[in-house]
This record gives sequence, structure tokens and C-alpha cells, in this order.
Amino acid sequence: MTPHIGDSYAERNARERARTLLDPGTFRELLDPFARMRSPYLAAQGVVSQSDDGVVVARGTLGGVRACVAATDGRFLGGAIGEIGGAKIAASLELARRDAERGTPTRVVLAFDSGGIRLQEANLGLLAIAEICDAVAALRTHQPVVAVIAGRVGVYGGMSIVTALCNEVIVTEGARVGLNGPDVVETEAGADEFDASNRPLVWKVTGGRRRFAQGHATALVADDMPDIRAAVEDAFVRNRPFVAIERPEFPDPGLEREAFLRAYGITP
Amino acid sequence: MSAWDTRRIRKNQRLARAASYVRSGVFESGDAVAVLESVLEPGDRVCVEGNNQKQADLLSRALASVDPERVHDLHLLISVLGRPEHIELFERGIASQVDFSFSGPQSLRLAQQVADGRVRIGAIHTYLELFARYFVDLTPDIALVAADEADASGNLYTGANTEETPTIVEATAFRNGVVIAQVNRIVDRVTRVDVPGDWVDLVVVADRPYEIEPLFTRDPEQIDDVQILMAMMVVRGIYERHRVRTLNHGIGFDTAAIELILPTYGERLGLRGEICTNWVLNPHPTLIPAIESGWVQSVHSFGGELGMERYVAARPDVFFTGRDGSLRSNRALSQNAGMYATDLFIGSTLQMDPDANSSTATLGRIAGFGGAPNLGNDPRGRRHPSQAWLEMTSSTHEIRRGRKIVVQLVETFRESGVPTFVEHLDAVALGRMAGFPIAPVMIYGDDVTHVVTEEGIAYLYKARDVDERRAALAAIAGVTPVGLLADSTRTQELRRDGVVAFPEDLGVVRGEAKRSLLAARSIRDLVTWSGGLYEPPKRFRSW
Amino acid sequence: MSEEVSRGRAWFERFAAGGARADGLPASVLAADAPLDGLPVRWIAVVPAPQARFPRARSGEMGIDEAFGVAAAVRGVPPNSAIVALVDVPGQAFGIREEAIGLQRALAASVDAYVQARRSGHPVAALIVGKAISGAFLAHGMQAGWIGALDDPGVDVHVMSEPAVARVTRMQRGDLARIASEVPATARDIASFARLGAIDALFEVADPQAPTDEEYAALARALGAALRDGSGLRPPGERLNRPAAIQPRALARRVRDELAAGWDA
Amino acid sequence: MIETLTFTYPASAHVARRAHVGVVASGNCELLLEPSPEPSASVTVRTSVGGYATTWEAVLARFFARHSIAVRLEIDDFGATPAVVAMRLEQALEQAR
Repeated sequence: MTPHIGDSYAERNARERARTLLDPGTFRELLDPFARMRSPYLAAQGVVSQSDDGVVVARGTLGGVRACVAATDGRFLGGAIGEIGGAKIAASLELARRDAERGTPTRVVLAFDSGGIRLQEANLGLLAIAEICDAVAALRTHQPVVAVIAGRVGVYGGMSIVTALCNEVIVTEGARVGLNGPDVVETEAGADEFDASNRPLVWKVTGGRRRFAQGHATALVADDMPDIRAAVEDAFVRNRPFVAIERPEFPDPGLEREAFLRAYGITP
Repeated sequence: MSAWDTRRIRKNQRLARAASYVRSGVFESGDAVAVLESVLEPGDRVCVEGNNQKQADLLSRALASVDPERVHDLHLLISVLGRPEHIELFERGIASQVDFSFSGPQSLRLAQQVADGRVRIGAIHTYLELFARYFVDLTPDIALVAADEADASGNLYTGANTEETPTIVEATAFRNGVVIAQVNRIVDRVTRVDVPGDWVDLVVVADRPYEIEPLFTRDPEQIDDVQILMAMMVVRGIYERHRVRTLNHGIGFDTAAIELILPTYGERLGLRGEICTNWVLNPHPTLIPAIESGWVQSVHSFGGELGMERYVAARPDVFFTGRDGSLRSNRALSQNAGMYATDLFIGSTLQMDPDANSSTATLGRIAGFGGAPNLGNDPRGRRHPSQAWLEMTSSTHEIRRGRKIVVQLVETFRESGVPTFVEHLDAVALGRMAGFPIAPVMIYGDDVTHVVTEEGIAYLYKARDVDERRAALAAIAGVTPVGLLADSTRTQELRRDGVVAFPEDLGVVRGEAKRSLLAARSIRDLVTWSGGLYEPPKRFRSW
Repeated sequence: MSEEVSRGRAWFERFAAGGARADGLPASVLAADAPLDGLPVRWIAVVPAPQARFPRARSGEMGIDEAFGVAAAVRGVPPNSAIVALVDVPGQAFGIREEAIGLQRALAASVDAYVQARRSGHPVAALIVGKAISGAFLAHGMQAGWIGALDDPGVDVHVMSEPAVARVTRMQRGDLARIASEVPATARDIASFARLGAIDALFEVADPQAPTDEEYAALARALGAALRDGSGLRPPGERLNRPAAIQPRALARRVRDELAAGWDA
Repeated sequence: MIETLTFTYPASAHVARRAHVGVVASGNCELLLEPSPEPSASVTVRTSVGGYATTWEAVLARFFARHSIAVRLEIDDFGATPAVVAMRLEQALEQAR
């Protein structure tokens, strides 16, 4: 018997994710690969650049409404954000805000799969993230900003902060959302703190299911394109206002590590 | 008058020396070093159960900790030199000679020990060959094995990983050697008797469950388009063409790709029930979709695979299982089955020379072979015919024999700059440096019937002479040094004669070689296919 | 010069001397209301707190308590008051407790608080007096409309701590220095950061812990002006249009121009 | 460091449209292929794995011997094997036709 194997979002590259999130036949990429907006900073560091700098911005419609998807390519440098890719995302948000102010709203979906800021462009990435954070918050006053976190990288670093600023965050079970990647925590604090090779623990702590249970994600869906598309449409129809982020309840951080995790419902 | 029972007398002396540590046949794990020091004598042949899956690691750790003043110059017999303490045996002077099959993870350190003169390699064997010698000229004095459970009578239960335990124990026990088993627990009644208790002398409960590696799990996420293209060529150009029903697969991503396109590509070609019905291989998770789609009639396994226990137990029509429901594996019998009863072996290699000799040996490493040479040869003792076997010969003589299909599946380059096809195997230089009388060749070229690369298939069995064989191989060797020698006119002739086929000659459309052709594209998909029965090990989980 | 007291605390005590301390904050977050040349200002700094509840956030890192603390301090800004972030943050906290709770949410809370304050009319300035690393800087300082910094070798702006960069890239200091000279965005010194058009003013101080009266006066004057002239209200995206940013951010500007041009086909 | 290689092959056939395939990820490469008005195929390769100019030359020469297409081709490579490069070339051609 053949089971239902989802039409996987994670399996697609950034361009195909954007294409399938938009209404069929409406995908139109801006600054596409032939624009050759490559990072000029990578060659000096022995890294080959990519013609779209790892970010795809596409216009089209979503549920028949003007829309824009900004998708990062987790395969190129882990989807990390540099100057050009960062500017693509920031500009999309700024243009959508202009549209909203003009009364011709453009829906924005942030399809992130990103390790955070690109180390090779360090402070330019930092500046870009600050701009993106502000642009999300500004656009949010007009309309929901929707993030889809369903790729193989997840979102970390600055990009996880941006995600937390969105009205709606759609995740799959395979998604990961965290500030510091487990490998980074392990490097900084040791494997006793966070054993990054313990994959079930990584997902118990940062996985989509956990983030949904914590209320950090607003929808948990199967890795199946129809489900993800439906969740995105829902998010716009629902049009929920942003809920200011408050300090959550959590166990006493003074508890020994394992006791803390157990008290928080995580079996290490 | 000469004595005829010296081995038995010595065995009794050995056990008597250890008696103070033993109660009802059982000793404590903390006494393992002392027991080994009591039982062992310098120069003993010691067989340590250690293969690429299950490891008697409590006992091997204890062996590496014995006093070299008391125990030295052991002759180590072991399938796979896989653990660091195996090498410590040489470093500490406990063992000075070794006969083995494979040394994957320790191949670099082993080469160093040989160079330093601390150990002498008797020979590098295939599994079956090594097991065979246990019954002829390398019978162990002591065997150190691993099992899941023991009962008060010493009966052993080995769960899904019976592997080579019965073989080692049989060779040792019936020639008055001492058999020591580490078990994960002692129970009133073993789940199933895999080794009878009167073959076992001493039992110890290990400080932690025996070490085991999920070696046959391939994450479909890592299969790329090139491997899928090659898989399509194999299905059309070999399995379909020769109607291959009985077969063995290696553990590479490329063979995993074949397993995963059977329910899609194979199904579309109408080949279900026509090919790939009876298998000799471990419970590969990537075979689940083919099994669930009704492709597979039977699977016999060398060993188990972590995470596949519940799935296997739920598919007793397909797998060999005990009354308890769990898999019964047996490396020696499965190797034998793979050698004599399958029509096809397909595997991969690191290097291949212009005559299709292949080796996984690289300079500075003594890696060995494992089971591939048993499966990847033409067993000339075979007498039962099959369509596939007979198609390998063009003879019409009244006396004729068929031939095993031996396929090597390789990309022309391993990494961007490292060619698979080379003028001379590293194994030749390695063998010379290590003083071996023969170069460690994994599969001899004259056993190879087909070579598949991303460029096409060389039907070597069809070649009329050595020159044509070389030309056929060069034709599919891409831009490697061997491939650049190919003459395009000659290649056209070989294609016309069917000695070489490119994808288009086989009706394989390159553009179809996409991951969407895989019946499962992630470990998660495999779990879904299994109806939740497959429980992948931690390291393969993304949820 | 003493490094016993963190730079953040030293400058906080100088600027906010005698100011009313905001309460309900963890020991690692300092906030006080003290006027600057007659202008009401809420001063905020993050400082090391050896007794902090979270074991991985005791050396000045931005952890859960710090980030939510900063968010609370910003949200509690009195009407008509400006905000100044005194920045000396060595980075975010690296710990499993933080990841389990969701440190990204905590940092987002303080980012959001700063954005809301600025967008609702509170001028926001930041003064980098020490380290300004990664997520910690994003959450405390980068949303300011005006950013000043001490021109001092101890000022360090980057996305990763220096030892972490060495570990991750496996590069020697010499190689990192060569790359920093070719790609200023990867450099850590404040002059390089300023070269990206990211800094509005640099201040020379002989002792980065204790400015002279003259140095302090110059700094206070510039800060006061920025908070009064609207600079503190500019969103980060507008930084691109400042003269100092035209050349170094030319690519980001071009991306915006081209996206705008193609936005409506 | 990055090595840049350029190659030119005589070519006559035209392709209908431009094509973009692949990604700059480990063991992979990105290709940008555009129709060219010149009677040649001109190729630029930028690779992070230096020292294999002859291998690139051989892979590209074989491809353009089979498909004499007048194009401008850019390849950005992160250690793709010749097999992967050949497959990307075929995919690009398929898109461009």
C-alpha cells in the first residue's frame, strides 16, 4: 500500500518554494539570477558567490491578492544573510509598506531558511537585520507579516529575531527555531550544556512542535505544499494583530540543567 | 603412548584458574580483566567478536587492559578491527599477529602498527574465508562473543544481531576452546535460543549494552540526481535486461537510490514481480517502500539494522524471523547465500584500473574487504541455472556454464579532483610496502561483468578480448585519465555492438533523473512508508 | 584605568548620576531617568551580574532576563522622554536553558520595544562604549536613530566574539586581519564600522572608563543635539541615505532601487 | 582562493532561451546559460577548488562537442564532481531549448 508522502516544501529550493507559495502562474522574480547581484565580499575569503546571493524575491498573487515572497536558500552558505540578500528582504518589506500606505496592499511571506548573519559579511549583515526588524514592525501596523519556517536549516541568529517579530509563524515538525544553533552553543559552552549531535534533543528544544506548543509559532502543519499554502492563506484571512512579546513562564533557571529541562517538559 | 586430549586438558586447566571469579558459570564485569588473565596463555589464538555492526566491546576493552607480562603474543582473529582498543592490543604488546577481514575506521592506525613492526598480518580475508579458516588452520583457543541475553544454562539470545556468533562459537567450542559471552542481561528464560548453552563456558553481564552501529542506514535526503541517473540505468540496462530476481546490494547511496526507485520507475516499467524478488542483504531502511509495494518476496540478512526491529518483526513473510518474532540473521550463511544463490551483486569501490580490478585500499591505510569479494565473484561451484546466470555466456557448446553478474557502480570521480578510474590501483603500492605477497584487490576485474558510471554501462562480459574490455571501460570512464584515452569512433562501434550503452541507448531520459523519482526522500518518509514501525536511530532523526 | 567596573556601568553612572532608578529590573539591567541638558532621558545599560539566575548570563551577556529587562525598561519610558542605550554587550547568552525558553523571542521583545518607542516619538540614541556583539547589539542599540561610539580600541563591533570567529573559521589572526583589511564589514574596530556609514559620531576619550569633563561635555552636547534634532527618530533603513553611507552601502541602495523599479511590472 | 578559468569553443546552433540551474553548495555548482550572438560558446568558471583546469577543459570540450550551441555560460563551482557538472550542463541545455 502506498502511503501519502507529502508534496514536500523542504525538498524544494528557495525559488520553487516561492513559486509554489504564490498562486499558480503568477510567480515573477525580481533581481533574478541574471541580474547577477553577487556578493563582492566572498571571493577575498575563498568563497564562491551565487548569482542571487541566496535570496529569491518574487511578486505574484496569493489567494488572488497582490503578494511578495522573500525566500532564502538554505543550501548556499546555510541561507545566511549578507548585504545583498538582506537588502532584498528589507526592500520588499519597505515596498509593501509603501503599498499599504497607498491603499494597494501587498501580502508579504517571509520563507526563511537561514543560519542568521553571514559571517563573511558580518557587520553589513548586522545592519541589514536591524533594517529588516524595523521594516517588519512597521509593516505589521498595516497588515500581518507571515513567516514560513519549514526548510532543512530552520532559522537562527538574527533571522530568528525577525521571525519572532512576525504576526504569524508557520512551522513544520522538521523546522528548527532558535537564537544560537546547538552546534554554536556546544562550541561556546561545551557538549555537557548542549550536545548538538543529539538530534532528538535538538528538536525537543528548538523543533517546530515545541515552538508551536510554546506559542512561538501560530501554526504547525505537515510538510505538504497544500497544507502550507492553506496555512498561509488562513494567516492573511485571520488578520490577527501582533501580540507584544511578554516574558513567558519557565522553571527556575537556577535548577541544575537536567532538572530545568525536565521541569520544562523536555527529557534530555 | 601419546595423549589425545591435550586440548581438553588445557581447557579444563584454563577454567580451573578462573574458577575463583566464577559462580554458576557467571562472573562480574569488574573481574573481566582478571578472568582473561587467568584463562589466557601467551601465544593463544583469540577470536574477538567484532564486525562492522555488533561488538563484544566489554571483552575487547578488558583484553586491552590485561597485563602484557602475563598475556602476550596473542594471535588475534577478528572480522573487523573497528574499535580503538583493538589496535591497543598491538600497541601494548598483548597481541602480535592478526588475521582479519576489514579495518575501516582503524585502517590508518593499523598501517602504522604494521610499519612499526608491532603486528604481523597473516592475511586479509573475506568474511567467509576467515570463518572457514576457523575450522581448518585458525581454530580459536578462546572466543569472546556478545549476545543480548543469557539464561542460567548459558543459552544465548542474540536478537536481530546473531551475525557471526554461532559460527565463532561452533569453531571454538567443538575443539575444546573456551567460549566467553558478554550479555546485556541474564534472564530466567531466553527469548529464543540462538546459541545452545552447552557451547558456552562463561558468561558476564556487560557494564553497558554491546556496541552496535547502524551501518546500513542511508538517509534519502543525501541522494543526488547523478545517483538517480545511475540507478535508472541499472534498472533498465541490467535488472530489466537480464531479469535479475535474486541479488545483493552494497551499502552505498547509489544502491539505496535503486531500492528507492523500484516502486516508482520500476513500477512504471511494469517490472514488479519480474525483478528484485529475492534478496540477500541487511534490513536496509531504504528497501521499505519496495517491500511495502509488494516487490520483495524474501530477504535474508547478515545482521540486523538498528531501528528496523519492529518493522522486520511485522513482516515475517519477507524476513527470516524466530518464534519470538525478531530477525534471525547469520553472517556466514548469508554470505554463503549471497555467493551461491544470487544472480547479481552490485557494489561500489574507491578505485578501478583499466582491467576493472577494484580496491578500496588507499595509500597509508590497510582497510581490507569485508564481504564484497564473497558476493562479488563468480562461484565456479554453482550448478543451478537461471536466465540471468545463463545470459552471461554466449557459449553454445554442449558443455557450458553460466556466470554471476557482478556489477561495479561508480561515479567517474569521487570528489571534484579525485578520479575513480586510475592506471594503477593504490593497492599495488600498498601491498608492496606492507610486504604482502599479493596486492589487496577487492574484486578482480575478470569477475566483473558490468561497470556502471554516470556516463553509461560497459557490458564487459560481452567483450571479445582484453583490448575490447579496456575500450569499453574507457568509453564510460568520463574525463578520468583512463576515460580520456577512449577513441570516439571505437566507442560508437561498441555502442552499436551493445558492449557499451549510454543512457539514451537504454531509453533512460536524463531529465527524469530527479529526486522526485525517489519513493521516499527523507528518513521521515521511510517511517511513513513503514506505518510507523521503523524507528530510526537518533542521529538520523530531524524531528 | 580599572576594568573592575564594566564600561556600561561606568558610563551609566556618569550619565544617570542622581537619576531615579527604574525598578523591577534584574541586577544586570540598569535604567534610570536623568535629564541631559534639560531634556528628559531614560538611560539603559546591561552590565555583568555574577549572581544572575541564568548560569550562562553572568558576564554581561544578553540573556532571557536581560533582554526582557531591557524591553521592560524601554516600554516603561516616561512620556516625552528620550532613550539612550549605553552599549557594552559581549554577545548573547549561549545556553540550553536560553534556547529552550526561546532567547530569540526575548531579544525580539527588546528590539520591538525600541522600534515601538522610536516610532511613537521617543528619540532613541545609542552610545557604544565597549563591546557591541551580534544579537545583543541588535537588541540593545541597533534600533537607535542615532548611534555614536567611543573611538577606542576596546570598542568591538561584530557578529561573533573574537575567539568564536577563530574557532569557526579555523583561521589564524593574520589571515583574519588580512580579510578584515579587504572586507571592512568583517573587521571588529569601530573605525571600520564607521566606514560602513553606520556611526553618526565618534568620540575620543583618553580613558574609556572615565572621560575628562571636557570629553564628557562634548559627548553630552552631541548626544543632546541628536535627541533634539530628530536624528533619534530615524529608522535604521534611512541610515542608507546619509552621506557617509552612500558609497559603502551602494549595493544595498542599488538593490532597493532595482526592486522598486521592478516591483509593479 | 577562487580560481577563474575561461574557455571558448566554436559553435553554431542556437538555443531558444536562457537557463539557470544548480546552486553554490558543497559538491554542487550554479550555471547561468544565455544565448550568444557570437558563433562560439564562451565559458567562465569560478571555482573554490583550484588546480583542475584540465578536468574542466575536458568536461566542457565533451559537452560542446556534443552540443555545438552558441552561448555564454557562467559556472560558479563549490567542488562539484565532473558527473555533477555534466548533469547540470544537460539540465541547463534542456531548459534553454
